[in-house]
Amino acid sequence: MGFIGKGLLDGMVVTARNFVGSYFDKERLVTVQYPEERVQTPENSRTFPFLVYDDNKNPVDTMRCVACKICETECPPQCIYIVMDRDEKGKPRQRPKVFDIDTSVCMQCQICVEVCPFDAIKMDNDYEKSRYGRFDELVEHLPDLLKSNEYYGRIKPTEATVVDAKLKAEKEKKAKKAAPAGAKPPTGSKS
Amino acid sequence: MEAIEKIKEVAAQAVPGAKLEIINSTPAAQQPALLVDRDHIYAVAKFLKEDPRFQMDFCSCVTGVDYLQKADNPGFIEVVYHLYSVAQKHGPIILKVRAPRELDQCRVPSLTSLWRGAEFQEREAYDLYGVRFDSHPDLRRILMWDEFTDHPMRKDYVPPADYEWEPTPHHDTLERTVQVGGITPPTAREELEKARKK
Amino acid sequence: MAVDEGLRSELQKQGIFVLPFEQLYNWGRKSSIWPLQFGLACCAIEMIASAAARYDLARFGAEVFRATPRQADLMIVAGTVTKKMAPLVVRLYNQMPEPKYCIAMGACAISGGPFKDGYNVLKGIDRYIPVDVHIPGCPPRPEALIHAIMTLQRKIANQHLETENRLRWYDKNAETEFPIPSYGDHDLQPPANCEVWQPPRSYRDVTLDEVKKA
Amino acid sequence: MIQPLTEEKQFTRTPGSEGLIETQTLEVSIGPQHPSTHGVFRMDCVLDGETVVALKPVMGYLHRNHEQLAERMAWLGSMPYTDRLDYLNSMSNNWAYALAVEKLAGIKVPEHAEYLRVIMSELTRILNHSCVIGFMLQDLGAWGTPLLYAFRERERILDLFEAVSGSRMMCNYMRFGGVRVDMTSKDLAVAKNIVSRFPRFLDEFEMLLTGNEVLLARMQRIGILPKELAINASISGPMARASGVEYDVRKIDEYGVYGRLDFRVPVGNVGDVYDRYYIRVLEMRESIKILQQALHDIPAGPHVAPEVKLRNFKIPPGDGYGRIEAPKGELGFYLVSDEGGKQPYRYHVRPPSFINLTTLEDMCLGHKVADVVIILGSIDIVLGEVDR
Repeated sequence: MGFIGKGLLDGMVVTARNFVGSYFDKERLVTVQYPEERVQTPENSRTFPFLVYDDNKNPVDTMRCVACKICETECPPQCIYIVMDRDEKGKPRQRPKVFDIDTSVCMQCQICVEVCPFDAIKMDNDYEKSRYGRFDELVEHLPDLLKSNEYYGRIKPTEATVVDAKLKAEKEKKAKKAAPAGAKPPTGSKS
Repeated sequence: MEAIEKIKEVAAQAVPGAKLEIINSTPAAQQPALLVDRDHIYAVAKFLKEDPRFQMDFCSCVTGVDYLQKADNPGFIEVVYHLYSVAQKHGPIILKVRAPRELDQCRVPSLTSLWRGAEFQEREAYDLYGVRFDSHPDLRRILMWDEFTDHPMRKDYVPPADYEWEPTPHHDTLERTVQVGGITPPTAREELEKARKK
Repeated sequence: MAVDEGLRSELQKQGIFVLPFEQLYNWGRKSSIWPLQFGLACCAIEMIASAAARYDLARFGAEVFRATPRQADLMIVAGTVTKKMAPLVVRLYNQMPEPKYCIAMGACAISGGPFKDGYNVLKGIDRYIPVDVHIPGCPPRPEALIHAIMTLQRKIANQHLETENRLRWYDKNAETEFPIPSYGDHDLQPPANCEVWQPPRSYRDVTLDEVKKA
Repeated sequence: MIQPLTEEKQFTRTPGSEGLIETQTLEVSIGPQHPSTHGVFRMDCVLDGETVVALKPVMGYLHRNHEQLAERMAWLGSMPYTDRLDYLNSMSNNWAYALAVEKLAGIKVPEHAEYLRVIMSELTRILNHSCVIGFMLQDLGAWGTPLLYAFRERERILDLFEAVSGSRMMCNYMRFGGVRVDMTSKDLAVAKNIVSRFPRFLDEFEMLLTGNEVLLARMQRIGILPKELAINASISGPMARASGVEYDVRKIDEYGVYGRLDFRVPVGNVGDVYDRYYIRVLEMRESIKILQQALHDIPAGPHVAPEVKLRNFKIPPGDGYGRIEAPKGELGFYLVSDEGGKQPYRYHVRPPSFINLTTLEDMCLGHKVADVVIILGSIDIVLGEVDR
């Protein structure tokens, strides 16, 4: 306890320290001028899911998703909707015909990414998604969701390297297995 | 603190006529509970609170659980009290009391006069499960609005059909859409019919 | 437009700004959006964070969070709107002076979000009041809110005083008060305001051929 | 010219019981849209002049059916929902749920993961307490300044959370048997940096607030909660400790690795608003002590128990209750598993701030209406948790 008005003076000192300090101390100058400069989001940062494909020339055939619907059942808010693609005879084609994610429901929990056995679905880090409309603009369909592996490698370098190495090893293993078996076509095994 | 068998023995001595039963928890959790009949729950709770061996002065958690009718038993609402002791720093002793599921018979004595901490939690159990706590000082709905007539946490509660349109419907939402006559994506309708055929 | 674009930019270099009245008016409006200080749930914390030092919403003229709807232009519905709360949200929106705007911030405000299957959660505030900008995310980052404010500013800048696209305020026949739902026995009555809420009539079924084309 | 009041219009002075002007009590509903109710909370006050003579809290404006939704989905699916309970401190909510499930399923958590949990949970406590003090001061009329300082520090901690877990607020970080991702050495360095610099901020914060005349005048002897009532009304956390109840689940249950860490439980003696403020400051200092030890001692090892499956996780039938000391008090989860055990049959949250509201009326009676706001602020409620 001190003299009358000490609290006021102390408050002034703190304010002055912060004001003057902001000219010298970077840590006191915190404002990020958002549209011009951005906070560097860390690699782990996540917003909404997207689907990875491998070949830029042929995104549809090289997407990793096999429409196994694991993410659809595990998604806590049930915002994923998948219909498997079938050929004329009704045989499943191991890829989705419809893959919708309702971003207006998605809670960005990353559980779809964790449960996916094929490393097909990953989290984006784009947050500028304000739209005027709700249904047409916020429900993402297959064309909006497909993004290349290079893009994934660009936004999450560390994680992507691990995934790429893992997939490559798997592919080699499969090739080795397939070679002695002969003409047997490789089947998409569920792990 | 004593084992649950000992507590049961002591409580049975202290409150003559009380029907006590031990209910086991999951094997790993090791939190057996004491099931008390409705007429003696207050006396047993009062004993546990006042007996110097237990001194259960802190009623941590009160909640209801709805067990639906199964083949061998008619179903019941269970109210669970978790008691701890701040004075002796031990616990928990778990008390359970059961009441029939029918709304007019679903009554248990309130323990609010023993522990103020049970006041809001008992109101919540009344709101969500329809358990009437006799001699509760202020038994009103706490979470839902006053005009609401259902008890939504009961397992047989049917939510209102306010469904209209969803881009990614699933399971019961899909069923409800068809009932209400809302619009579903055509592919979703196909899937639903296929699932029904199975 | 009386002044031709080339001349205008030429004049602008000289420091002379020639603007139609409408643009000046809209510039004034869009640079001083006062939001209603009204937080519902988790997103409200991010709303406060965007008004705080690091993101500093004041740079967009939108830092004056008013505690009363009578002094606010913008309602940021930040968080889950429950059925118990919905009538009050509509009443607050009715009490705001025209021209007024509404941002649905976060999944819950847009559609009920992760909680949409619950018995007490309204499946989107757009069932009762018109929403101008939607921000998906749970919760959206403060930058996303700022981005939404910028989106809203763009919308305001393109509004007219007279033509078809004019403000609701200048349309004598337009609705400015929205009916407030009442608490019913099982649900809100009515469950949606049909004049505002229009779910899409058809569903775009995307095929792989379309993807290949795109 | 002003007309004199006619006979009927004249206000007559009818003596009341004490010979004064007869007055009426006034009912005021504060909230649900009110800047100082910390969300959508409502208090129905009955005022006699400016003095509160009755007060009933009304909640449920943010009742999001968390419990019912959790009963419909797998055990793991509820984890991200627990983030949204007490949305200021998602990490400790995660821990409480994970702890309850681990208790039911008998999962042993690797030591490394336990340390990570302690680090995250204590950082959350710091974050929560500094924000709450900011909000409390906002209610007092310190419009913005302390809150802005608190939020500046919060951003630093959130940056770490984002780097580790991927999200600023809704971390969804913990898993049954551990945590989702390990902290890298870079993250640990950032955490150490935050911990080493936080006392400086706290000193500055205290210089601004503790001992300030206005603060003392507004906070001391306001909203006193006696010790006996605090225990009887199941009050927990900093609020109970401010009333002199020495009870901290970290010390009692010694969950995680708290048994090994050296820290003190600060206890108040008056139980007024000022004690509740100061207990939080002291708790932040203790948290820093815990963090320093945890960051120093953290052993190497796996960050999640390898035998725990992510999908098709099942729990044998039965029930169990797990609790932790969350920043707001005792946060517990009561879970019942049925046959099949794929999803909870009953999932109940014991929300500390909901139960701490029980004595709101007792604390407010006899005080002025302006004090009600600060008493509510000192309880530290988050509506996501009160209503669930």
